[in-house]
Amino acid sequence: MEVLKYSYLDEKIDEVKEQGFLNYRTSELPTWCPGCGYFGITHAMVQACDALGLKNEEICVASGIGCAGRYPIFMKAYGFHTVHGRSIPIASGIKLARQDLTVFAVGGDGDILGIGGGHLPHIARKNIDITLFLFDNSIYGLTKGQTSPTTPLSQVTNSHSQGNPDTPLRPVFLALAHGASFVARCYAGDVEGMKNIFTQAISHKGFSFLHIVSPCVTFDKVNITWKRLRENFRAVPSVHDPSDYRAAIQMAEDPRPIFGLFYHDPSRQSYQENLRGKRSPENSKSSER
Amino acid sequence: MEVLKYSYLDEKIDEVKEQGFLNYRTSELPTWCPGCGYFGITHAMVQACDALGLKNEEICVASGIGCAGRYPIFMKAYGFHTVHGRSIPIASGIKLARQDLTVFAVGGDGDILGIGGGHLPHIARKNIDITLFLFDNSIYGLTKGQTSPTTPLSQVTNSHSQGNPDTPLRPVFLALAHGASFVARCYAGDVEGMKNIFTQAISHKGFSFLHIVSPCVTFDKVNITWKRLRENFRAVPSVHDPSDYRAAIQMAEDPRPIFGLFYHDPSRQSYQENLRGKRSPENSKSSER
Amino acid sequence: MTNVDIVIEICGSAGEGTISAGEILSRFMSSQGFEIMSFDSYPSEIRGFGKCVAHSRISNRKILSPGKYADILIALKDAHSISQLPSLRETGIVIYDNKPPNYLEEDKSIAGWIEPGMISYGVPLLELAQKAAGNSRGRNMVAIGALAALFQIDDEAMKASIRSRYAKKKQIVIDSNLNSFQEGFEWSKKNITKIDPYTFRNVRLKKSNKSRAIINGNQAVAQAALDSGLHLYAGYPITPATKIMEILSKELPKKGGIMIQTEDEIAAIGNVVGAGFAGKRAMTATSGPGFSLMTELANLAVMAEVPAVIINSQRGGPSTGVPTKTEQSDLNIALSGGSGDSPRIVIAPTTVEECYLGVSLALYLAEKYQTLVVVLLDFFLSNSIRNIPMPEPINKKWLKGNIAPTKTELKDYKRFKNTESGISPRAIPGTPGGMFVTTGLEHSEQGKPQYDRETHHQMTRKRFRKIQNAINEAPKPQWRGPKKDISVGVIAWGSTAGSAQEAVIKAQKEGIKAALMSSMLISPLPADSFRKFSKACQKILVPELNYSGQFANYLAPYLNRPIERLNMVTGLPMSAEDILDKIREMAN
Amino acid sequence: MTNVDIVIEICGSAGEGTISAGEILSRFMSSQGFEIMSFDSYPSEIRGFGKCVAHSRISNRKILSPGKYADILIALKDAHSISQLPSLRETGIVIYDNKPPNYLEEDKSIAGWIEPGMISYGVPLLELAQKAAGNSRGRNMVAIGALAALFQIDDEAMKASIRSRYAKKKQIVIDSNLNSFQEGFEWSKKNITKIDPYTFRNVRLKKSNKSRAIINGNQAVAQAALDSGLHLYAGYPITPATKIMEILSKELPKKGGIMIQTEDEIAAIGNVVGAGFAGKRAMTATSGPGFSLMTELANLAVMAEVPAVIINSQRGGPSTGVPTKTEQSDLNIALSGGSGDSPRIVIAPTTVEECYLGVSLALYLAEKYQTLVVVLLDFFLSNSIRNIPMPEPINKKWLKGNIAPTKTELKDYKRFKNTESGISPRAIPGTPGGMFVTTGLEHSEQGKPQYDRETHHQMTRKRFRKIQNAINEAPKPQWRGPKKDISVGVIAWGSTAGSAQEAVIKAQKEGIKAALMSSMLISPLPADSFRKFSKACQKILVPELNYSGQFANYLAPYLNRPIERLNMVTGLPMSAEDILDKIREMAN
Ligand SMILES: Cc1ncc(C[n+]2csc(CCOP(=O)(O)OP(=O)(O)O)c2C)c(N)n1
Ligand SMILES: Cc1ncc(C[n+]2csc(CCOP(=O)(O)OP(=O)(O)O)c2C)c(N)n1
Ligand code: SF4
Ligand code: SF4
Ligand SMILES: [Mg+2]
Ligand SMILES: [Mg+2]
Repeated sequence: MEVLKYSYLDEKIDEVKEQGFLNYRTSELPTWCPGCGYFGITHAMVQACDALGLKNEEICVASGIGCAGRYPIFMKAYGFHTVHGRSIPIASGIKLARQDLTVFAVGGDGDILGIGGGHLPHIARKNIDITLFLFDNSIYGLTKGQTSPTTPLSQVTNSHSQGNPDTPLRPVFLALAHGASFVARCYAGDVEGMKNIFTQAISHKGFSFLHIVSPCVTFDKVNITWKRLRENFRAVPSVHDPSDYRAAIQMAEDPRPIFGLFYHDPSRQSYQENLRGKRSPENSKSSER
Repeated sequence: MEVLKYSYLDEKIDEVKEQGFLNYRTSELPTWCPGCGYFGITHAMVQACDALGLKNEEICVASGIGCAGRYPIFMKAYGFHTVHGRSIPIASGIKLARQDLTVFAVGGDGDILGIGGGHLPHIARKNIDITLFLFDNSIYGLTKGQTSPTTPLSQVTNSHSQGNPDTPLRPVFLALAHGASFVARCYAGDVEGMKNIFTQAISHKGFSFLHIVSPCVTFDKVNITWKRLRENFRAVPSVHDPSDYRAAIQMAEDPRPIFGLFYHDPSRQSYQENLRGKRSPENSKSSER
Repeated sequence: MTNVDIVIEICGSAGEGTISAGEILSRFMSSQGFEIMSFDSYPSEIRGFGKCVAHSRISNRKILSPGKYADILIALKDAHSISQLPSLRETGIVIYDNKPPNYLEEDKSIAGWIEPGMISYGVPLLELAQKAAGNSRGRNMVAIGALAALFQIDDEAMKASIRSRYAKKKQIVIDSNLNSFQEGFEWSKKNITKIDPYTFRNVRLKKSNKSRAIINGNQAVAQAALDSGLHLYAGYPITPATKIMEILSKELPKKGGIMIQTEDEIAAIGNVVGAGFAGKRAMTATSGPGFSLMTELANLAVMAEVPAVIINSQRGGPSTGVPTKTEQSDLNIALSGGSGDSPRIVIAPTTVEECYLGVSLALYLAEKYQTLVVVLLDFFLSNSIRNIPMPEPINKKWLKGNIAPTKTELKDYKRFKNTESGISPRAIPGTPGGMFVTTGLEHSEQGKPQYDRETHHQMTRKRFRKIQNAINEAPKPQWRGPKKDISVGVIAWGSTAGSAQEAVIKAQKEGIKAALMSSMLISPLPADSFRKFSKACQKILVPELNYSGQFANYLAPYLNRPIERLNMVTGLPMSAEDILDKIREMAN
Repeated sequence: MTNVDIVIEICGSAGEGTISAGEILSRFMSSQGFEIMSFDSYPSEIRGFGKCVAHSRISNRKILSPGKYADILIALKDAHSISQLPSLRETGIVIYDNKPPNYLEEDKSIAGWIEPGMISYGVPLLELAQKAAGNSRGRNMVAIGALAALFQIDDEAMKASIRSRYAKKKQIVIDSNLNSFQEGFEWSKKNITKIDPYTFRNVRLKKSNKSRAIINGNQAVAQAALDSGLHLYAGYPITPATKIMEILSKELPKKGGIMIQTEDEIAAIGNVVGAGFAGKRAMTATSGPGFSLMTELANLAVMAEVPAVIINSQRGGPSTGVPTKTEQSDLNIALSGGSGDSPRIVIAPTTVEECYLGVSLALYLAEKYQTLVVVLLDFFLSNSIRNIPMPEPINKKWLKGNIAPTKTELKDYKRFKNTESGISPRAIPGTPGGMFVTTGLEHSEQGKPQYDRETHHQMTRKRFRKIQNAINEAPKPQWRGPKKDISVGVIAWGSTAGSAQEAVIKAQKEGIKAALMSSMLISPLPADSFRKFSKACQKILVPELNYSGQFANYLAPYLNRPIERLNMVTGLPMSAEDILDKIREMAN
């Protein structure tokens, strides 16, 4: 695992070109700050598409608004930079219309967990076959450094000069609680690791939730920094069985950051399979009453 | 536990009058169908207010739209029948303005988990001191019998004549995952049990989540019926320690319906305590990174 | 042979079978060859004892409006029916429950409220129902029986109708309904001396009418969507639009389409915009509160040039408002809901037939013009039941709207090329070499975010310009009546147009030079037609079911002249009589 | 003694210190006693190399508009500055980086683009910066030094300003900025022969100006809220409104209030409506996309008669649009966003002072009239920096608005009593005996849901009627210029009014009988004043920063006459010159 190597991709453009991944990049230079974690994510996405041999024209990327939301502008595919918080419903609409397409939804922590938070439970339980890339920098980047739903308690931000009073949400735990069928956490500094998980997530037939922890070098100098992430990085233990829901839940509760594949239920039917009548009684994580 | 005794309160109006609980009722006759579970909930709410000796004018009830949303019209208090899905933000606004008031939010399963689902995580993590009564009949009652976020898989409804294709959400599990500090499940047929839990919930300083399972006798003749609920009723084991978060989570995962107090963290600071600077480092259920 | 044009109202409490009695009556009359226009009003609570009214106009000639006054009122519940009396013609007929005295509460019997000039027939509805089936439930059928006896309706044919209505029920239900009918019929034949002139016998009826389908506006919408290649319906329940979703949930999968019920209206329009982007026809239906929530994403469709259709069936507003009453007060947000300058196409059908036409047109225009199309219905149109002939099968041309880029265009592909028409060739995902990004930000011809002054100015113009041509594709505005020297020119829209037409015809009969202008296409406005009409009129009247005169305000900058307004917000459709009164006043 | 009225623009890439150089310049000029109006434009990306322009108008007399043409352009980045040249006066001055040839790319040097008539001064910005501090960062300060040398600005005073700007930084930062300034100053003194007439010396300045606070529209909004008893601010970040939240997050708690950052705009307006119901002053601030999302709950405030204030700072639309550019295209949804007929109060401040006034007024009117008040700012007003005197402390009367029920009224309390004024006494939760329920459904005087025709009609009228009196409480519309025989009457609103005023003054100087009408209160419209003005005018012009002429359309039904429009959607404020051109054209 090499950290930061591709974090400022465009300075490495020749190197990348040699590797051939530019197939999936447009000529637009990302408008992200040098050192932003999003460069690494981009690089891993490109590599995963390459590994899967996806055709550019069969990829659709829908994103929200934010630094993360800019992603489709830099990817050679059909891209839809939508409005704040709505990448999930738009991506769902695309997939419902066109099963033949590979559909990604991209958004920041504000986008997916704040304004768009109401959509997450429902795409998870419906199990619509899209891959959600949550670019989580624990801050509102594009609007210049306000508290987000994952900003650590007491962190000083531009909207909370006295420190954030709100307990942050736990994205992986939520995705599991909502019944997502593929749940993983990635680290933006680990391109190889991301590539592997992205490849699995994209291949998964059903909703895949990717919580990608990524530093905002401009608006968070304290908490989610490259340095601290590197120091605290812990991988999901190799003994963990991704089909073990309860174990996944327990890991998600762990206060220390764990990266890797938490949960994968390959047998669960996707929304469209369901509609086509292949409904099975066990096709439900619903436990109540 | 006596089932159905108060389920059609207005036929028992004299009886109720004798008991004195009419203090908290307006002269409006509820427009609910005879046999609707909401009558029992109403009766328990009234008893809980009575048990706590709340002054009518210091109670504020904000509700959404739906059969459940009608509740404030029948309660002698300051009532706000708002719009669909927004009882939580409105109730929060009331409490943020006026700490001296006792504030209830009331809504149906569509209201709180469907259209209003985006608000739940945030009031839970902010721990604003209101009591949320989720009247869950697993159906859209007022709009005449469409699928709701808790309708069981494959149930035939007016919007899914071929059966509901969507895995239902698990309200108690979600509330726990969001970090709510008081979480319980009640049964609309058990007025005494509801009264007890409501009393504790209202007394809790912080956000209380009450998942109340209630049959819609008009639009669900099959799944969430009085008969089936009565037969399957199981109480939270008396050995359960409500401060044990992990145990609460495990119970919430149990596929059989369990009723009672799941989780209670009396030490967690409410939003307003937090703002007043009494911030403690442990004041967080946030486990990730 | 006589002509018939009779309005019957059945009035009772929720749960008394008021609405189903109305339905049986309408279906029967239709099967006999009458033309019908029926409309129910009911409270928005599921139970409770709110007032229900089943209103039917029955005629052997073309019906343009529901009719303001009833000729016959069937009072199933006295308390509610008393408050319905003002809607009864001065010489109208009341059929009421002649209850034994011990059932009567003071002042609550309608018998004491009937004005001189009206005719009342007391029938012991409750008693007969109890006799027929042992309970009070059959009162509605007893009343229908009395109606049949009094107005010479063929009882056997009516019984067949009742039988088919309850065909799926248990035999005992069928029997008790039939028995109740029979009791009412026989008792009335024997005991009532008819002293009114109304009859349904000896009417000249068109055979062809008999086989007409009975359909309301919501059904017409759903049918149009099914016939027009809809692939995705995404929706969230809300009165009065829910039924569209319920129908499509059954029917769309049969055609390979998908109906998805979403968590809220935002997700619904999100799904629609996503599917539109992906190249499939998609729509949602809602009412005011849901429409409000959709405006942000609706404007994304405008900005990103993605097809999207929203059916908005208006109800009383603002906020939750009056969910089960009709109103035309969402025109403002249809025209400009959401932030910024966001041109879109707005279609307002004026009849149930036009609900069908309008939705097919909407799906076509959205695809071709790559933008948002709003179709405005209202509670009345959604629920107004007609047995009209369905319009011709959809215009074939309307089934394919998208203009794909050519090979040459794909070479240096500009998804948002600022063409003369404003329409840019649109590549559908999956098209090799057509990759582009679209965004809700202002953007260059390539789709790249761009904020300079020229781009925003030019692209704004493009978005406004491109929809102009829709004027030439939509049905022309209707100008009815004289072409010049008009004394009162009525401009009406949506469901009010029918009443306005009836009013204009009546005014003309009274010698007033009145004319009507109406257009199903509201935006872009076929301004030339309206200006021409305006020039031919001494006075202009815009009647509409809202308080602030939203359509009149919309017309003002086009017409630059004083406009008289007739605004009503009572929850009821506007009647021809209301408009006629105003025309008379203005003509003086 | 001379008069000065100079516009300076500094143009560079994001991250080159363009904006901070502008800020230093403005603060300095203010401290010297000049009046300033400054305004920055920048891309909406955090990084990237987008174009930034710091624009300042500096004068010893009253400034009404930002000025269309720059007199002096400081080019920090040639590529961007070339595209800025069209904004430079024909006889303007360019100060540019006289780079050594090896740094030059073909066609990218601004020197080759300067038109005859313009004056250019090349200064080796990069070289001097490197000399001063060893890196390129100080180029902005070198340029400021050159400016000071060329236009006779007191260098010591300017250095004091730089020092105080960076007071909180490390000494090395302060020093390198000062050194860079010094290098620029000295080099220019020595090497440049001044051939232009501009100077800042010997100007008659008011002493009192020196101590004026420097404030932009957003700061004025926040200050007004703090001074007017705001208890709760609930908000969600969005350009250009975010700053209001950030200020209140710091300042409100000091006054015992609460700032809460919500999960979205729906929750924000929900919190505001809740707090309003509970009897406290509350508001939120947003921009178009967020405002769209708020419209459903905003209309609940209208229907349920609950005070709520929304500040909407407009940016380019539709959809995400042009987040960092100015526009006036949210008027439509301010007036009628959300479903149904929903009357509300709309206030559009025309200056930074009026931002203060408008927000205090809004909080008062919302409380007194128990309804929604929308305050429309725009990107320009939010960010336009002035050193104007703050308005008098708030009108004391405005600090208390609620009318509580009397003891007698509480006996048979009708929360929604249909009084003559339309305002009903409002009990605040906690008041014994005042319990009521309010609802977004239509309701009776008691607040009970009620759907009959009379109730909806009467209550709709009540809601429209009650806000009418706000006309008498808001500042009167401003009529500037002649009172009759006006040849061109300009009606302007919001931030465009300042430019319109300047244009009208200039037109008058040219002998054109021009006049201006503007009103901070947009809804209810002080229609009488507008009608009177209209009657006095031969022609009417409505200039506004939107494409569809939203204000002109809004006026049309009141004025019933043709209205000339001037619409611009370039993202820039409208200039006096643009309006003047149009006035001239119309006067011919
Ligand atoms: C409806 C709406 N509200 C607010 C905004 C302003 N806005 C743009 S991006 C953003 C948040 C960005 O944060 P996040 O989603 O975490 O993305 P990041 O920039 O951190 O990648 C906000 C609030 C908007 N564009 N639309
Ligand atoms: C924005 C909006 N969308 C839809 C509706 C229509 N509507 C009213 S109640 C309701 C759902 C009711 O279901 P639930 O919340 O479960 O309450 P219940 O009636 O079952 O108690 C819906 C969809 C509305 N009033 N507003
Ligand atoms: S602001 Fe933060 S998230 Fe946005 S581009 Fe810069 S470093 Fe990345
Ligand atoms: S429809 Fe269902 S939830 Fe509504 S009142 Fe009737 S029984 Fe209760
Ligand atoms: Mg973020
Ligand atoms: Mg429900």
